[in-house]
Amino acid sequence: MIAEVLAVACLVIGTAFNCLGIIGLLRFPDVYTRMHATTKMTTFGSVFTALSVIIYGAGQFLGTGDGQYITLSLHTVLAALALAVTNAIGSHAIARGAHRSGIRPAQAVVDRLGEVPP
Amino acid sequence: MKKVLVAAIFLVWAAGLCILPLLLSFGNPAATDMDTYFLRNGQAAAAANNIVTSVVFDFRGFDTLGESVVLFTAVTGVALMFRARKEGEEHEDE
Amino acid sequence: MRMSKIVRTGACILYPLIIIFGLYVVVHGHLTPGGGFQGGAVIATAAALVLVAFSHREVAGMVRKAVFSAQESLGLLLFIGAGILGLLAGAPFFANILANSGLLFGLTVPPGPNPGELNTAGVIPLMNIAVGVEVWGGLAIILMYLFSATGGEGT
Amino acid sequence: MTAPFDIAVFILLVLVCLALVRLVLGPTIADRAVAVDTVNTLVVAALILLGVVYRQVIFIDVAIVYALLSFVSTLYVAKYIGGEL
Amino acid sequence: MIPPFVVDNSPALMVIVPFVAAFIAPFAGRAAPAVRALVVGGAMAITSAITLILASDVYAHGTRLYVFGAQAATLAVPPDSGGIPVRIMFTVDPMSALMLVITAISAFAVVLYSLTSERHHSGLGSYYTLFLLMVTGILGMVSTGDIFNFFVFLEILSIASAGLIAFRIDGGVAVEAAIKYFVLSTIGALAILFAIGIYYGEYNALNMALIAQRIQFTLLDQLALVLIIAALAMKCGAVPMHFWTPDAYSMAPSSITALLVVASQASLYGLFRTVFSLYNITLNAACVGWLIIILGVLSMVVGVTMAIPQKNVKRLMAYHAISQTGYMLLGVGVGLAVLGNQPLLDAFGYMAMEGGIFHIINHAMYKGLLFLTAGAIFFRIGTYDLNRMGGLGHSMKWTMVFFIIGALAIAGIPPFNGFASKLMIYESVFAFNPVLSVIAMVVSILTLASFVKVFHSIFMGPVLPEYRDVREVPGPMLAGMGILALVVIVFGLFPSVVVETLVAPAAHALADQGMYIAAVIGGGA
Amino acid sequence: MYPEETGPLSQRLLRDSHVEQVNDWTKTASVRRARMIAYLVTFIMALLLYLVFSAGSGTLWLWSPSELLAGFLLSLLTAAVAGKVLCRGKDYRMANPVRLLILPVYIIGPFFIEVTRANLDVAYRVITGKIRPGIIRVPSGMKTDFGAFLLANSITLTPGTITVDISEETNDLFVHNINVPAGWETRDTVEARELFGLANIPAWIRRIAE
Amino acid sequence: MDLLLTLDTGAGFWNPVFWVLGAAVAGVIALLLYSLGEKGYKKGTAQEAPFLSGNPEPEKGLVHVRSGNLYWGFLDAMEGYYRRLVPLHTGDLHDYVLWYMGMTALFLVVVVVFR
Amino acid sequence: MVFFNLPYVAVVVLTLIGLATIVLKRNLIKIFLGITILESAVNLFLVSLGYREGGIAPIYTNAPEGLMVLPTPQALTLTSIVIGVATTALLLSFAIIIWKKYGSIEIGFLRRLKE
Amino acid sequence: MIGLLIQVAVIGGLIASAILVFFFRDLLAAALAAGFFSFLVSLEFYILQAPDVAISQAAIGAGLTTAIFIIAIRATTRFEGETP
Repeated sequence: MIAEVLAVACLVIGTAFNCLGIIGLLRFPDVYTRMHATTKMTTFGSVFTALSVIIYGAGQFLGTGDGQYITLSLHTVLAALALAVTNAIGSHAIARGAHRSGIRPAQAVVDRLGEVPP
Repeated sequence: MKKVLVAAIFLVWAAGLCILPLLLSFGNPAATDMDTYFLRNGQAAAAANNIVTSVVFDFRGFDTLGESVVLFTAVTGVALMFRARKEGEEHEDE
Repeated sequence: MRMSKIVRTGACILYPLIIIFGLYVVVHGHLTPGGGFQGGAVIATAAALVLVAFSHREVAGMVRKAVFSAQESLGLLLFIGAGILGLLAGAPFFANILANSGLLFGLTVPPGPNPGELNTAGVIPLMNIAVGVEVWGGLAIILMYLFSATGGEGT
Repeated sequence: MTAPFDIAVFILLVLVCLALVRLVLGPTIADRAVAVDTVNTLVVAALILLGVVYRQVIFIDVAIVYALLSFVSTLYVAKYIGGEL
Repeated sequence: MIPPFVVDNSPALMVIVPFVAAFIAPFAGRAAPAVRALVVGGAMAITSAITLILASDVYAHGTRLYVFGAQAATLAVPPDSGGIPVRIMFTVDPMSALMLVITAISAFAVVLYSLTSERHHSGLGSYYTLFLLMVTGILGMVSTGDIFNFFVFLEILSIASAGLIAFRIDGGVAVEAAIKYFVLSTIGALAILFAIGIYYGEYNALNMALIAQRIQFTLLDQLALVLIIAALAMKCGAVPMHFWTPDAYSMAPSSITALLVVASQASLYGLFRTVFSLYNITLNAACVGWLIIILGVLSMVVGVTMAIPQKNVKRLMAYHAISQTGYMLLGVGVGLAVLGNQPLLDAFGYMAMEGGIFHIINHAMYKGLLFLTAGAIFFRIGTYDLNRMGGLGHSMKWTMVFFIIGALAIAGIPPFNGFASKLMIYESVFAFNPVLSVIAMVVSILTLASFVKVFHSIFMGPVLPEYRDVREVPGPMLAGMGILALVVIVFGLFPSVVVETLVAPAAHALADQGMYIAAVIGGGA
Repeated sequence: MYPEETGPLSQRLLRDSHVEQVNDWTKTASVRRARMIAYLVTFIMALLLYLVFSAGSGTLWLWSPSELLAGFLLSLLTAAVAGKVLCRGKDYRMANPVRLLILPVYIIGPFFIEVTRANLDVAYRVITGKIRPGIIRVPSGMKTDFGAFLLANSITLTPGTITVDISEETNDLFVHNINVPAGWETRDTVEARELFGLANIPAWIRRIAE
Repeated sequence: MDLLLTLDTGAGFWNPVFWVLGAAVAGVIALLLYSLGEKGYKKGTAQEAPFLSGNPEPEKGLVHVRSGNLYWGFLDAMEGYYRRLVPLHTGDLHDYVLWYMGMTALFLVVVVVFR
Repeated sequence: MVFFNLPYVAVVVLTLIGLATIVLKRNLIKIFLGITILESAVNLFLVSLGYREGGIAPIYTNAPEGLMVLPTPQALTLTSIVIGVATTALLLSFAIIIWKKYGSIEIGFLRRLKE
Repeated sequence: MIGLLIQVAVIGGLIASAILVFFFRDLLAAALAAGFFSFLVSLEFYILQAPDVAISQAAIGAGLTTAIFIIAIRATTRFEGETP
């Protein structure tokens, strides 16, 4: 019972962060700030939804003792980890590519990378 | 003229394909006897939990061989395209 | 040209992980979703990852065309050999003679779920592995050939 | 008890459709790549939740494949726009 | 003499042998080119032998079934399945056997020829691999009894052909032809897959005999029929969709072009199989029959008239191939148009179908021969341009003889095989509709005129100064052409034997749907 | 853009040992030991991962025997294929199990707190739209690739900052900051510690990776 | 024998024996004519050079008739037909695909209307 | 009623979009993208043919028992997907060669073969 | 009911992204849209209870095909109507 409440709570948090991420994607002025909003907030949100699944699986396991819920939780953990690592690398790669292709950050107060000679 | 023809062709295609959602009902196949056989015998005959795999590799294994060969053929074709050319090989033009 | 150090390190770390996951998908083909094609495609994506992260010169030592090409033919020969196995036993081509025979891969299973019993299903695991090896080699070699056309240093 | 998961999946899919707007508008290719990357993340979350909805443990494998592989295409795009491919 | 193991498993061995050879061919070439030639030539010879064994067995004992993966090779319907075939099977009836014979002869001659003609090119490992796969694709297409398996072999054939058409990548034009061919054939294959999905959704069956037993010709079936016959007519080069044919035929290496002719006949086979075995009398035979007849007439006329102004010899021959395809469509279309009417069928329908089917085998032989001679000429002088040829008859005597044989055969001049089949088509079509027969004769005359021009341009006249030291092509190439020429002459001299033994059973097997269903399911329609 | 890595001869040989240029004289004991360790690390990693994947296959907690055998064989295969890629002749510090044990602690503990805090911050900025972006230079102080990788990913996953680029020689990070605090735009470099609020992330990473 | 070799189509028949005999007779006649002409021919005399009204003999390559020149009359007579037909072969992939799709559409209409 | 046949509606729309991309766009790579869309449409069609209302995936697991969806279309779709990637790879390599030789991948330039 | 809504969302996205593939003049953007399309197709397969096909489509359609397209765009040209 507690597990289910916790799971739903995590689900709500995750979905809310995902919504915020998408709003940021639509609102922010340039690619870097959009990336701030999306790649990390949606990662965070998705990890939270995964967390809710993990908690749900753990609760079910404790309730029923069925081995498949362990598999569910472990696989979800792996999916969440893979998501976090790949998203971090991917967003870094996009940011680097964008900067190399000549997109300068909008409204920037400082751009140290632009000063480095290529 | 050509635009009208293209539009007409697309209209006929659209009309013809619209038969699908009108006549085939989704989620309720008309006949299922072959698949019932697979679902009933798949695990016992092929000893595989995944009935799709037992269909792919046992009941329709020959198709799968063909499919692998398609991939092999495509790889060979790509290799043929990017092969190294010999010096003085005869050219064939038009 | 190669990508930044972060991507390279990440690719190095993810490469074996993706490979082992692909192999997991391959050998569990008859128990869970997946199989030779899916697993082979996953492993080929690992090769694509290494190809994109490193420069042509560095990649030349990690993945080799000849190896992939041999893998491809070997996988297909293994696959067709698994089919010929039936022919040799007096059954038609592609007969699953190993299933329920009690030999290796030939355990008789009760109906219902049986997770973790990899040595069932007769020739299906063999064929899965063969197709996995073949698709791994095939897709990776397609990528390598296409890469050699991008005008950079030759692979 | 899977109703909340179901609703969450629906919300995530609506968000996917919203991300499509950025794919349309995105002035540069990098914006579009960011949109696609976001969609990957959301779809993985949706797949995990759907796995619970359908009560199938094995469906999570699909999500792992997604999470591991979708970023490869992102890397290709990034390498292209960085002018390094 | 022949071990029973081979006879029993010949449908499977027919596919296994070229596959295995194709998989090891790229590596065989690493050791030495001679090893590769041995592997490829040996594999092709074995395949041809097995195919002929299978065909003779089918002609002797009736339709052969080979069920892949069943407990016994002929066990089409498992006992506990409720009377339906569930596995993939090869259903080799006399019509399939006829196509198998054609493929075996043609492919063997072509491989003999191309082992020499392509000697100086790079990428030969891939070339032979694709060649073997292409032959296997044709063999599988014509012998399969499962409609999805048909699609898979069609794709093998398309991809291998596309790769081979683009073999000479230097000019880029060959690649252009390959793109055109491949885009069209991919769209066609997807249309076929769509139709397969429709059959599956309606009848939950993929076996052709089972579909044939259950088919009802609803609106969905009409859609599927249209998708299939349009795609296959496009792939065999019927006229309003023939545009890819001259491009691909003229740009492929000549030996491949000879095989592409067989491939287009295999598509034609698929078309006939769909119309006759799958639908048979459930469809409005007159309507679809007339559709095919009109396609055939258009192909004949447009093909031959477009051939006349051509200056590229292979392009010209490609247009003639379209024109000859029209004859087959005409003959079999007439047979289809009278399908439901037994007296008319007996009067001239079977004759027309026999003519059309006989023309398939004749066309594959003499058109293959003609393309091989064009390739031989190119092998020596390096051009296909008719304006730059002349006087080659002095130096390439054997090639000239083979060309004459092929040209006379295609024009329907008596001692050669084209005459026999054309005669059958003329007479039976005359009974059906005299106008069509007259058109066919006129087309035949134009064909002869066109080939007189080609013959004059290539072989007659004084020796051109730049071709003074041209020699005859090497022996293996001549042997390849010689096989086909021999077949042309033998078929021409003894047409009644061929018709009695090969063609008539094929035509009856095609027209008799009940026999086909009974052979597979056992019950009969 | 960047020059190829240089280094002592032995290191370069180690790094390029897969290029089939290994002559007899380089096959010293140390090289062989390094390779052995590389394969071992890959093997253990793959085996662990495989066991996680196939957990629950047997009765309740255990693995079925066939799974264990398959895991062993497949890990060997993975090691043979990917051993040269995972450890490119550089560092085997991560072979130390203690470091591997710290990693989950780090992820669940300080890192998660940091991410949560910063996510709330960015949520606030998304809603209000108050941003002050800029790219700053952060000397990472990491000597190994893995350390730089971990730090850069930590920075990227912490909302508000994103690693745009990394200097190949000095491992300096260029960090895009959504809200550059006042005064930072004039500073030449900013210490990595200052990017994080509560926990000392660089110190943790140094403990793990170096 | 006769039965084996005769292809009877109902209205006519085809027997290779007659044709072989006819070809043999024609060959004999041709051989006779050929041997008649040989008698007066002598090598190395003016008989070898063609008589061209005193003009010099052209180079062998120049007397070759180009294939484009053959049948110009036929092509000229059929010009209206060719003017319509040849431009259809545009070499454009779109036209190829459109023809295919158009024919499919036409078939669909025909088959559905006349079923 | 038609409204609930949503996947089929999607199949029809996607097929038309794919065909339109093939026929109306003049860039080779765009045409190939159209072909992939067409392939996906056909795959979707096949898979949705086998769906049964409330069915579960055709895999015996610990999940609650129930009606299983039909396995054959999924097997066919697997084949079709691999064939699709093979086709795409070969087509793209053709396009690259065309770019090298012709300097353009617009359809209008691919017209050396005509008439 | 909620299942139907999910279907509507996925299919709406599917059709929208296919239309985007049609309209983008930038081939790279079109390839990205095709990748997007592949994700959604895979999701649809998943919803139609075909996990095997979903994995296959995810690995091949979304991962490799996009990569191959991008390599091909790099080797040829990025914008429609471009000639050297």
